[in-house]
Amino acid sequence: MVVAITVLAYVFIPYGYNNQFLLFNMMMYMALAQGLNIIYGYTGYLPFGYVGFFGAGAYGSALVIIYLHWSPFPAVLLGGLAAVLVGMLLIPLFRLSGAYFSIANLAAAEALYYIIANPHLASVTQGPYGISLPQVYDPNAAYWTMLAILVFALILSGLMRRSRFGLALGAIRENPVSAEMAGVNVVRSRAIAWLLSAFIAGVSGAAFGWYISVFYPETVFSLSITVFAIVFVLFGGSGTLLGPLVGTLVLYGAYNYIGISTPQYFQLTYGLLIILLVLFLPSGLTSLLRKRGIDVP
Amino acid sequence: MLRKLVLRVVLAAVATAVSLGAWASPSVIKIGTLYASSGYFSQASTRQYDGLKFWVRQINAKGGVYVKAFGKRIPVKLIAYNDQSSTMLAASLYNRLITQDRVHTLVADYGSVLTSVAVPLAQEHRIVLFDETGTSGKFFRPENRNRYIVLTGLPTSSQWPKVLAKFMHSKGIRRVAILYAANDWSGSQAKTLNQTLKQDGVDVVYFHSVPDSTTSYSTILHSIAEYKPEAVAEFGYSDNDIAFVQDYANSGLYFPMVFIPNPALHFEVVRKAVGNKALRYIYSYVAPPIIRYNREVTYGPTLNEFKAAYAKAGGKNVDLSTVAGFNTGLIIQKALATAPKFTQESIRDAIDKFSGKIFTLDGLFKVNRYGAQVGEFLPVGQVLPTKTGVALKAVFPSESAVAKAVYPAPRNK
Amino acid sequence: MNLLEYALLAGLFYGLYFALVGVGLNLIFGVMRIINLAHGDFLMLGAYGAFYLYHLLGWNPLWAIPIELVVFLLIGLPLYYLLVPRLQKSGDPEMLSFILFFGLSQVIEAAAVFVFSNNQRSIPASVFGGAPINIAGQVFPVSWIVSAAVGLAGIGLIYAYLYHSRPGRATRAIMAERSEAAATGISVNRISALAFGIGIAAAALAGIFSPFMIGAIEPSMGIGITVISFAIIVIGSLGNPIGTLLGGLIYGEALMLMQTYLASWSELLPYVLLILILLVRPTGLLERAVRSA
Amino acid sequence: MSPDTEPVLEVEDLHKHFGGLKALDGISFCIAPGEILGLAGPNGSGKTTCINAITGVFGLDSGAIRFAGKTINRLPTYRRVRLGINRSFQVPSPFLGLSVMENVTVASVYGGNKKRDPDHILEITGLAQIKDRLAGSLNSSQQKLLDLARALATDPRLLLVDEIGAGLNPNELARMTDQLRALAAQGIALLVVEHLMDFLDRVTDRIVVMDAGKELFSGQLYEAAEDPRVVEAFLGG
Repeated sequence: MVVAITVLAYVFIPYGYNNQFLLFNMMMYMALAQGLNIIYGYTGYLPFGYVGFFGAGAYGSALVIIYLHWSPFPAVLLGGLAAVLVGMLLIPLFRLSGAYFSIANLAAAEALYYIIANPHLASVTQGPYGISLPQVYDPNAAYWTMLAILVFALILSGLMRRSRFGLALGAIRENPVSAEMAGVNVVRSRAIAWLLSAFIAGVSGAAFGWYISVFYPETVFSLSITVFAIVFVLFGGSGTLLGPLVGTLVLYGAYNYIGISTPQYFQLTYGLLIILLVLFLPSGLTSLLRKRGIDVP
Repeated sequence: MLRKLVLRVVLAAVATAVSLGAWASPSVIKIGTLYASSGYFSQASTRQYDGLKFWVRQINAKGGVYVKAFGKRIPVKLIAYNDQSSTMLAASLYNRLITQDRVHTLVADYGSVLTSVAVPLAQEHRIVLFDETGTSGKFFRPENRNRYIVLTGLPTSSQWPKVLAKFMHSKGIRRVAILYAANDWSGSQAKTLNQTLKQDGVDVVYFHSVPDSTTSYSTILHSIAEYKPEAVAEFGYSDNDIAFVQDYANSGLYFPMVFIPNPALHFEVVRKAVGNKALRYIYSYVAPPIIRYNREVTYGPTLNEFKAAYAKAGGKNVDLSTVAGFNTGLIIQKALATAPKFTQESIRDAIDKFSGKIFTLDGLFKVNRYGAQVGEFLPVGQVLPTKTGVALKAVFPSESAVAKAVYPAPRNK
Repeated sequence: MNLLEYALLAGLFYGLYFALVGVGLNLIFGVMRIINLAHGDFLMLGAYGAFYLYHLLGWNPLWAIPIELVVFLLIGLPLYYLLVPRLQKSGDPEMLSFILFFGLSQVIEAAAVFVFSNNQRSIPASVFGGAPINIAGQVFPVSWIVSAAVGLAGIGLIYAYLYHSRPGRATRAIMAERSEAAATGISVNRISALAFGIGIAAAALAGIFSPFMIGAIEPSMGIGITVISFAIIVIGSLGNPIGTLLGGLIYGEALMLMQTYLASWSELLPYVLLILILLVRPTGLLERAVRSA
Repeated sequence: MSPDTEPVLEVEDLHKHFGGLKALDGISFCIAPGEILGLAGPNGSGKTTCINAITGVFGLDSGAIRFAGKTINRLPTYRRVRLGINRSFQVPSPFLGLSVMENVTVASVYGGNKKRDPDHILEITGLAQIKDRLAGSLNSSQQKLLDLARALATDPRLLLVDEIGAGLNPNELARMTDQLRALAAQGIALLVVEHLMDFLDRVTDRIVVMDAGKELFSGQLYEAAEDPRVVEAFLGG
């Protein structure tokens, strides 16, 4: 139901509304928010360096397009795999708890950024000079690809909520020791959620790189991408399918309509919003509905 | 696939409508641009935006810009959004300018990073992008086959250090150290200087990059000193330059020549941050307004006239970005005044026709087929003491020079 | 050889200074188990304070020290009561505080853009007077030596506070076991508020010298400094303010050696150090020794 | 030996140290199906460490743990759970954010044996009435029952019960005693860790008394009360 409405919206809005990139970004953030939700909402680990997967995906796909002349669709998938690879390298970080995990993950994303942007690797990654993909530029195709990614993310997230795997993740989030005592393979379940989450960010990054076709390392490793995704999830309510969608719709919409006329207030508003959310509504908008006994998908 | 087809048809219909509409004269000429009021590029971007705004005000005071295709003056409406130095937001806003506001002319924000996202968009939507200061070479590669971009101001950044290399050669400098921050703009200058010097037979004894965010150079300066260079060139953004010069001044080290690029772009910012003393005898490029094109100017106001008018209108602190913004307005003005048809293609062809034939306060305007600026060049300047403090003065080549270079720099400055 | 000596000495000065940069974050973490992600932003505010005192009133940055210590202590106390007790009642204070202070960091940064604009600012290093100083045959800027000395003094004062004053001893009791400290009649909130204020004041103090050691001041400098500080305190050992000294020194030396021999990779350093230490010894290098002491 | 009397669990000479502390120092014992073995000892004597070792929370320095004749030393916890080992926690640790039903369902789905119907488990533990409530909203004795229910949902052959009597009122204690006896009657082996002797007295005959990671005494409960070493350990501890 939620998925169907979303798809219909993104299929038909472009005919009436012209700023395709805004819609693209909206889809992208919805997918990223769902991806983040899979790891944060369902397992409780907050990856502050989530953008690292996004950047890995953008670069992974761009490099196979440039050097191996892949066509964009397989390249986007490869971008997802590149992010999964990075995710695998970071699995040892799960030995850390809570905020340590978050900070270490942030450090890892920054390290990846500095490696890619390093001029010594310019012959491989183009270093600080950035990527340009005029040969495959096709924003319409990238738009539909992003929609497919969003649908994938929504279905995945929806399945998580209903399936036994989602239940296991919930158990891990609540208490990893007891989860193990319930027979859940904590390490493997968490790793699967982590890699799925990385994959979504990776393909999103790859589609984004394809859509804009010219980008610099700082564009696709910008910390603000993580921040947006986190705020959208928190605002809407983590651990639900609807929460991140609503969060993105409301806040990203506001960002584009209020934010552009008076942007100087925006960072301030976002910051205050985060503070107020944590203090007064730590489970997000959807928790208001749930408190009234309304079941939120 | 069907949807894609439908979308294509719709797009084509829109494009047809736009080009048909091109024959009817619009009530205003819509110029769309972006600026950054916050973030990394805000300082230069707002100046550049101010320059463009000033041009709009001036031209509207005359009743609008003359459009040859309609044989009359039409008022200009500037539609500008704030991208906050974010490429992601910028991409969305360029999109909005093109697809929703349907601007007639698209002007990029400051610098290569914020320009980058507009380049493919403009090409896709077949609208000429007036690129003010996005000097990255990759926008202008022949293989892009992109006719929809024109670099109105400075040459591509890789061209900048060519005169610098000649200067070093002319002073008999044999050993040069090059240090650069890892970004497109700095890296391409460093690369060119390295290659040009090597062709001239000058030894590049040190050629290294540092991360973009480096702000502590003392240790690096000591490593450089080990190679005993006669000249050190550091390429970076202004905070790199500021830290580099400060650390050099405090290091107790001495090099006969030290070069940094940013005083040419915003001299006062650098001077205020590091103080007069540290900046003395440092070399940089010189560009308008420091280099004053007055006699040579064949189109638009001379630099002195511009400065006077700008000050009268309440503007202050004219720097290169201000001039670049204003100059873009001039190029648009000339293009509309000469293009026989009011279409993007006609405008672009008109630009090719007057390319190389007009000289503005920003220098000779000359672009190649792919829009890269090849007319302007950047002389070498040096920060020299004056009665009231310090000033950056052109010292090379001789036809641009207003002062004589002090080389080697005095030891106990 | 000459270069190596220079790098090692420079690393020493940097290390002492960076210990001061990190110590406030560590004190707050040790007492409240809260990661103050706005740490770097308080440092930035301290830097602007010194900048304006210098540029508007012509005051030497050294005068900024007493003023800022008082001002930031006074900012820290109410901020504590506003945010922290409420957080600690929640289900997951460590994670939520992490997000909350991130929000605070955004607010401070945005407000700083309003008030100070985006222009990069700096204080000329010549404010501490003349010629560079010659140490062991190497020449160093005076500003480095002053910054390092203040860094050392700052750590020393915090040591004295923790080990030789009554509230300091109570602070250590809370660090060891919060609930038991409360049971013995220590006013946990008051002592924590004080530690919070001191932590923020220490960040501001480090900020005064940031133009000489870190680079130009700008509103967005905070988050990067927070990450570096975090690396330093993790190396030294989390929750142990004195361990920060070791963390700072290791970071300073490593940074200078990297800059000398592998400059283009030096930016990776804090991140790689942080990940390695977290994975290999999450308790930090000093933990064992301090526990038995 | 007939299959019935073959021990379901054998621990042999377990050693584990943390830093300078010897938490387990050569403890050995075994339990037969349907048997209830008490594990007593003063605080810090290594009882809970013993449970953690058997469930695989950490690796051992040396020693062997055999379950149904198979050495399980190196298996991760969830594999041991699926083989049929489970426990309750000293401080009950249900999944606070999940409902009672979900708590039990997770265990019955992942714990290895799907034949255990969650509803049935809730019935026998007396939680059926509150199955839709969040575990976080239960009181502590209900949480203890839920902990037990979660363990039972994995169809265990060996149940390690850690200080389950603490904090229960006499009524609840009596019910818990019956419950444990009933489980043993079904053939489940129980290791009941308790430092309260009188609770042990009601559920078991045979006990092992630990001190400083070692076995101090092994035999009948009434004998233990007369053993001077045991008396000293409890009074001195």
